[in-house]
Amino acid sequence: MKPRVAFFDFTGCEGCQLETLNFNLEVVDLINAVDIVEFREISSDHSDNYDIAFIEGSITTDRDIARLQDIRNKAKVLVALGACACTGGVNSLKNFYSMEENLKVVYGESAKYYKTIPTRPAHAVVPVEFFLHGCPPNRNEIIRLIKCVVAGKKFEQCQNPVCVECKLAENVCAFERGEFCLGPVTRGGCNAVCITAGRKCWGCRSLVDEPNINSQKDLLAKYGLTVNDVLKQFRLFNGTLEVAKQ
Amino acid sequence: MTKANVNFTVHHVCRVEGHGNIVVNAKDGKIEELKWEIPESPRFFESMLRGLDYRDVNFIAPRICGICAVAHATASIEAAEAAFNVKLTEQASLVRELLLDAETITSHVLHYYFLVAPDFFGVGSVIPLASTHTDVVLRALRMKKTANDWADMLCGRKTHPISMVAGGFVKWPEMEQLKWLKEKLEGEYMKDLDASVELFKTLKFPDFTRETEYIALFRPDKYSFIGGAIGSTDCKPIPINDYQKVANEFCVPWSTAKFTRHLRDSYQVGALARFNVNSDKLHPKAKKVAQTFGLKAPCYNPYFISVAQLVETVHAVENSIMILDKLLSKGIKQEKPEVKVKAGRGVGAVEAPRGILFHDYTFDDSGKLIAANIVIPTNENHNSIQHDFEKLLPEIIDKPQDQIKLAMEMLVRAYDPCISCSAHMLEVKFK
Amino acid sequence: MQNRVISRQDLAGFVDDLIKTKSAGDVIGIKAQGNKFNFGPLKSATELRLDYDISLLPPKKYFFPQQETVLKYEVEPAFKVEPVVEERMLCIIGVHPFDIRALQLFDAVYGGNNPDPNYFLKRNNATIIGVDCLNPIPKSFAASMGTNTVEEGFDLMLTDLGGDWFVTVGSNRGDSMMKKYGKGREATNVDLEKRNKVRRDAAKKYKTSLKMKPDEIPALLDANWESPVFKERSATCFSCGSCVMVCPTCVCFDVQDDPALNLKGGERYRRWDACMLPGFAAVASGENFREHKEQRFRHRMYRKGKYLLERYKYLGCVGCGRCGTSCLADIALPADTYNLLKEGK
Amino acid sequence: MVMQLTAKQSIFLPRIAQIVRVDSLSDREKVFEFVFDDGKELGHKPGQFVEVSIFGVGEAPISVTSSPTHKGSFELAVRAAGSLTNHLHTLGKGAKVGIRGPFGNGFPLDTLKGQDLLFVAGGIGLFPLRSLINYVMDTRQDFGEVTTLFGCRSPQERIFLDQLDTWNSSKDMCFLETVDRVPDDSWKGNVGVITTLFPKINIDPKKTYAIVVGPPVMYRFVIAECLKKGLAEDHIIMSLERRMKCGVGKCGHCQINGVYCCQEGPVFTYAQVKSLKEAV
Ligand SMILES: Cc1cc2nc3c(=O)[nH]c(=O)nc-3n(C[C@H](O)[C@H](O)[C@H](O)COP(=O)(O)OP(=O)(O)OC[C@H]3O[C@@H](n4cnc5c(N)ncnc54)[C@H](O)[C@@H]3O)c2cc1C
Ligand code: SF4
Ligand code: SF4
Ligand code: SF4
Repeated sequence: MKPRVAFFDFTGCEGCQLETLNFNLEVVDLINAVDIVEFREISSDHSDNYDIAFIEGSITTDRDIARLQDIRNKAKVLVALGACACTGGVNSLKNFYSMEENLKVVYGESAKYYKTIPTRPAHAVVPVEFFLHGCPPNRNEIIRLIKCVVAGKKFEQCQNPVCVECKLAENVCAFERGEFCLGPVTRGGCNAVCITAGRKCWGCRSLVDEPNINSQKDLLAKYGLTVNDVLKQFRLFNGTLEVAKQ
Repeated sequence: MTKANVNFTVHHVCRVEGHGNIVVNAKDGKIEELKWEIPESPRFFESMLRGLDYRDVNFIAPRICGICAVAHATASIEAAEAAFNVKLTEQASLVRELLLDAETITSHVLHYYFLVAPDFFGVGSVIPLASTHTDVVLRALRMKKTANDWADMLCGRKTHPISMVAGGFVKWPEMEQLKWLKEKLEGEYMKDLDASVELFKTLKFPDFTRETEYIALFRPDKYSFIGGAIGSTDCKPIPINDYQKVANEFCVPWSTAKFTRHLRDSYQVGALARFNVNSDKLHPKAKKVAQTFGLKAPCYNPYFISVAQLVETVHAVENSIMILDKLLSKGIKQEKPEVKVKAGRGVGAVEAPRGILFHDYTFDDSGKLIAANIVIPTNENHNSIQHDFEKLLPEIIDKPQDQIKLAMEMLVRAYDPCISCSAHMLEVKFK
Repeated sequence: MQNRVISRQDLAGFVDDLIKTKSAGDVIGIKAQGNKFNFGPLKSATELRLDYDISLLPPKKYFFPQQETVLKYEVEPAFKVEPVVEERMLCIIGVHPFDIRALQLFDAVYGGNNPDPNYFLKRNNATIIGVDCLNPIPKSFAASMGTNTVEEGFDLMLTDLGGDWFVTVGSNRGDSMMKKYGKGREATNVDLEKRNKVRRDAAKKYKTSLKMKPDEIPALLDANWESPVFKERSATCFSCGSCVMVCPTCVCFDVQDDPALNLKGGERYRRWDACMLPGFAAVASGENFREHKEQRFRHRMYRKGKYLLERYKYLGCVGCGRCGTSCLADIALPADTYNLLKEGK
Repeated sequence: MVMQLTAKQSIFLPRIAQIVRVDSLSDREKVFEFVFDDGKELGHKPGQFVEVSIFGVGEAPISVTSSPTHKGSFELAVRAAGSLTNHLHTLGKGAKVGIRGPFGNGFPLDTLKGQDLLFVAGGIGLFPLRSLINYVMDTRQDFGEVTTLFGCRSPQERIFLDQLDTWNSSKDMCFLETVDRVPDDSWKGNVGVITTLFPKINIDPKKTYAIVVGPPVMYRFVIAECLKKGLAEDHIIMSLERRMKCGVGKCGHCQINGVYCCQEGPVFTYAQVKSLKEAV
């Protein structure tokens, strides 16, 4: 039987779901390989009966929590799709201000109408089987996960830091261009797309299993970043991780 | 005939900074409550961006929306450039425009093929069409793929662009790539567009009109997607820096997205608004396609937004071929973006696929952001949707519930408030 | 075989000729990439930057690509497996002597009892046109390794004599290429002496050196398994793999399957992998035979300085300096570690 | 260096074999019998391994558990440990897989001929060892005394039960067994780690070769016992496990110091292993 797949969005930009659609012509193969029973972005069909649930976006309201728990109960496998779901992503930038302040900055006098809670990744609320990191996640990695699920094979996320793929792509290291980069501690799997496109790694794929954070801090300090600037870099996508706090 | 009691609960219809609901309550055919709600979790970008370096701001801001990330990136970068007084080279402006055209096209194609078309085929999504109308689906995917590859080629990645920065681009396309694109657009793409026009010509759009104000970027010389002034069907062009006079944002308790109004109760932005403001400056083939559909400015039928999108797709392809010709004849120079930061404020205005978009930033002298205000097109349309509903519902309240449902759904979808906004979960309860 | 001296224009003509006629296959050359250099397809001799310091990746990528499909398979409708072996004729222009030495090590590793067609069907058809390195990078220590010049492993070797180019002919293939082109003149002993002087002067430009004879390294390592140097130096290691990804003598790879979405078929590919990456020696039972970064760091130092030498008669390091340049922790250069061990620190 | 090669000699190209029988050994272990589509023999030596391919999943090194004296087919015993091995467990009779090999040096049959043998198997260490034990039993006249020690963690983890029974009742072999611990009283045999069997056996250290296969932790203790019994270092033979991808000494994963486990190994004498710092 084809696995039944559902996509759910929480607080995020829906870029992850879009990347899923961006398989382009392979979408047809995808549709044949799995039963997509819920994908609100493109479909009005919906169902409570699914094997694999992809969670996009972070958890930022009490209602989100209840909804995610409900999905968890129904799904056999839960996949966190994208940085927002995996680490809180850019949404966790707001955690460095009080919720009152956030509300006031955006809504001014009308702030009283609304409520918000600090951003959390999906796994802070319910257990998650697989993580597809990235903002947005890598198309090929999304396909690879789906293939693994269909083939009944264990999905292994990339264990290497971005530097490996950066070297394979024959890039000039950002540091050698006078920029700094989070590549040495960031989980690869993106083909070092940002550096290949001429920039640096921003850390959107979270950290590798054993990041050498001290070494990274020293490195950034050597390139002129203050302690505060270093923290801010980690906060861009990894605000819920220890490394961004302190 | 007994008058219907209608109680709609429309969950998660649309998403801007989240999802949207419609609340309808009617007794004896009399509407007691009709509200367009945006209950979803706000994202707080204006708050979160504070304190960040402008380069990080420009990189993070596109995360407001994964579907029109290029438009957000462009508006964000334009705002920084305005604040720092950066002048773009011709090459940079051209490539930027070419990139925005790619996004307009992917977004439009996705909208009319994936979201609008299934309604006309009487199915819930494009998924069943893959087996019943394979050629249509493959065409849609092909059109999307080319536009995606095209955007990837210019900025590294369409969803959350990488190589576009204040002052230009850190990586320029190769001449071979530009040639590839030109060939694609002139050949396959034009053919696919013709086939699309043929397909959509056969579809019948609901007959509903509501006259309102239409707002879009305006330049005397071209159908503008970047910069110029704020054009309106009701008044003279307004300078971009005065955007707040137009987008009078106000909050309503039932929505976490802000609402806007200008001269009337509401105004509309997006493809139809652009068409109503700028149709005389469309490229020739796009003009012809508009005629084929009988689309004439001003058009007051919001269901025709989809048709305006198709017309704009043709226009964008024509426009891109012109840009490519220019770039190819001049050759690509390896320009390095140059920016000197200074304290100041700047506003960037861009036509996102769904309408006019403003990023307004204030920076300190080290280039760190002090304050931000971002006006998102879907927010601008919320109020218009609300008013459309107020006119539409009485007109159709006596119809069978299925038809009411479909009409409401299709109206929401027509606005294309965001791709997910086409969400199709209307629950109609008759009391 | 007769060495020759040719003018700048003649060299350009020779290269353009190769590009036009494809007589030696696709022409690859050293070109600028940003403010660095790298090997890539050559469109014209004007792109060639024979004055370069080092290439981002070594030329091994043409025989052992970063990722290479090795099998195609089908499980439906019929069960079928086929090897995928790309055969390609290439002419690579601008290979430095130490990179040539590294290719010789590659030949030994990929040959032996189980020669690898994926490697040799590309390698055997390749013409190597070397160039003496006159602008070594600060981290290169090739001179002290004796790899700044080579006597074999190339078809032609170019040396910039200032105005003209000295062409050392290293093979019959090279000889006939030169003869066929027919420009320039036969080299005299005076020319040869000039070439040797250029080489001697270049050798003096190396800023880093190994403070011992290369053949002393194995014994030095044998005596230092327990040395604290490995732990101390690896403390700042990111396990980022940069050092091993850029190395011309790193030969290791991983193999993975990539099934099609319909699962009816797919391909198997190999991809560069290396011992500095944490999972390299981990097995399914949970055991990781080099779990700690100091173990991996030490293994790499031994591999470069001892293991490969004992196995293949070539040192596993040619002193190109790429690893030391790309290592953000600045710990990867083997010479630095060997020197420290030698000093007894 | 010019070597005339063709694509057909690809080091990655497997031969196709079909599963003709699957038997369950325990919750996590199964034994599979294969025949090659081309009808040829595997042609292995005890202690050698093959690379098993399941297309779409990958490859894994698995020791041949059957003896070369058994013709026409070969057996692999597999513990479900990861992707490939789990997938293999879902396959039944008729399924096809790819086989490369045999690889590795195998046990040194020439050295062992005429000698007394002490087999020590820990858990699934019996998989590779079984090939040699059966080989020895089939050519019994070529060898001296044979003693076999087998230990596993619990009675549930015992494998090849029929075979264990045969050996147990065989006059040609001294067979002793133990389990680390027992959850209930269904087990009447020895309890305790495998080294507790050593005091019970009687061997002539000069004529005896110990062949030891088990998990990495077992080696240290068993080797100590063997040495205590007076065995010379080159009379202790072991088979080591390493990560393997190519099986032909190229990919580098299986290196133990300078040695490639798939080439010089997986069978080593303790004398060799001692000089390898990362071996056990
Ligand atoms: C010489 C040798 C003989 C073996 N004999 C047997 C046997 O007879 N029966 C048995 O059940 N197991 C045996 N193993 C162990 C078996 O190879 C692993 O359990 C198996 O590779 C796990 O692969 P997987 O795909 O199921 O697991 P995963 O964890 O999904 O493995 C992924 C990849 O890592 C590599 N890998 C992981 N673990 C090992 C490992 N332990 N050894 C080598 N490579 C590994 C493989 O290349 C595999 O493709 C042997 C190992 C070696 C080295
Ligand atoms: S650019 Fe970043 S990812 Fe690439 S090698 Fe340098 S540090 Fe690593
Ligand atoms: S030695 Fe340097 S380059 Fe190599 S893995 Fe460690 S930090 Fe990276
Ligand atoms: S170890 Fe470093 S210096 Fe030696 S060959 Fe490799 S990259 Fe060059």
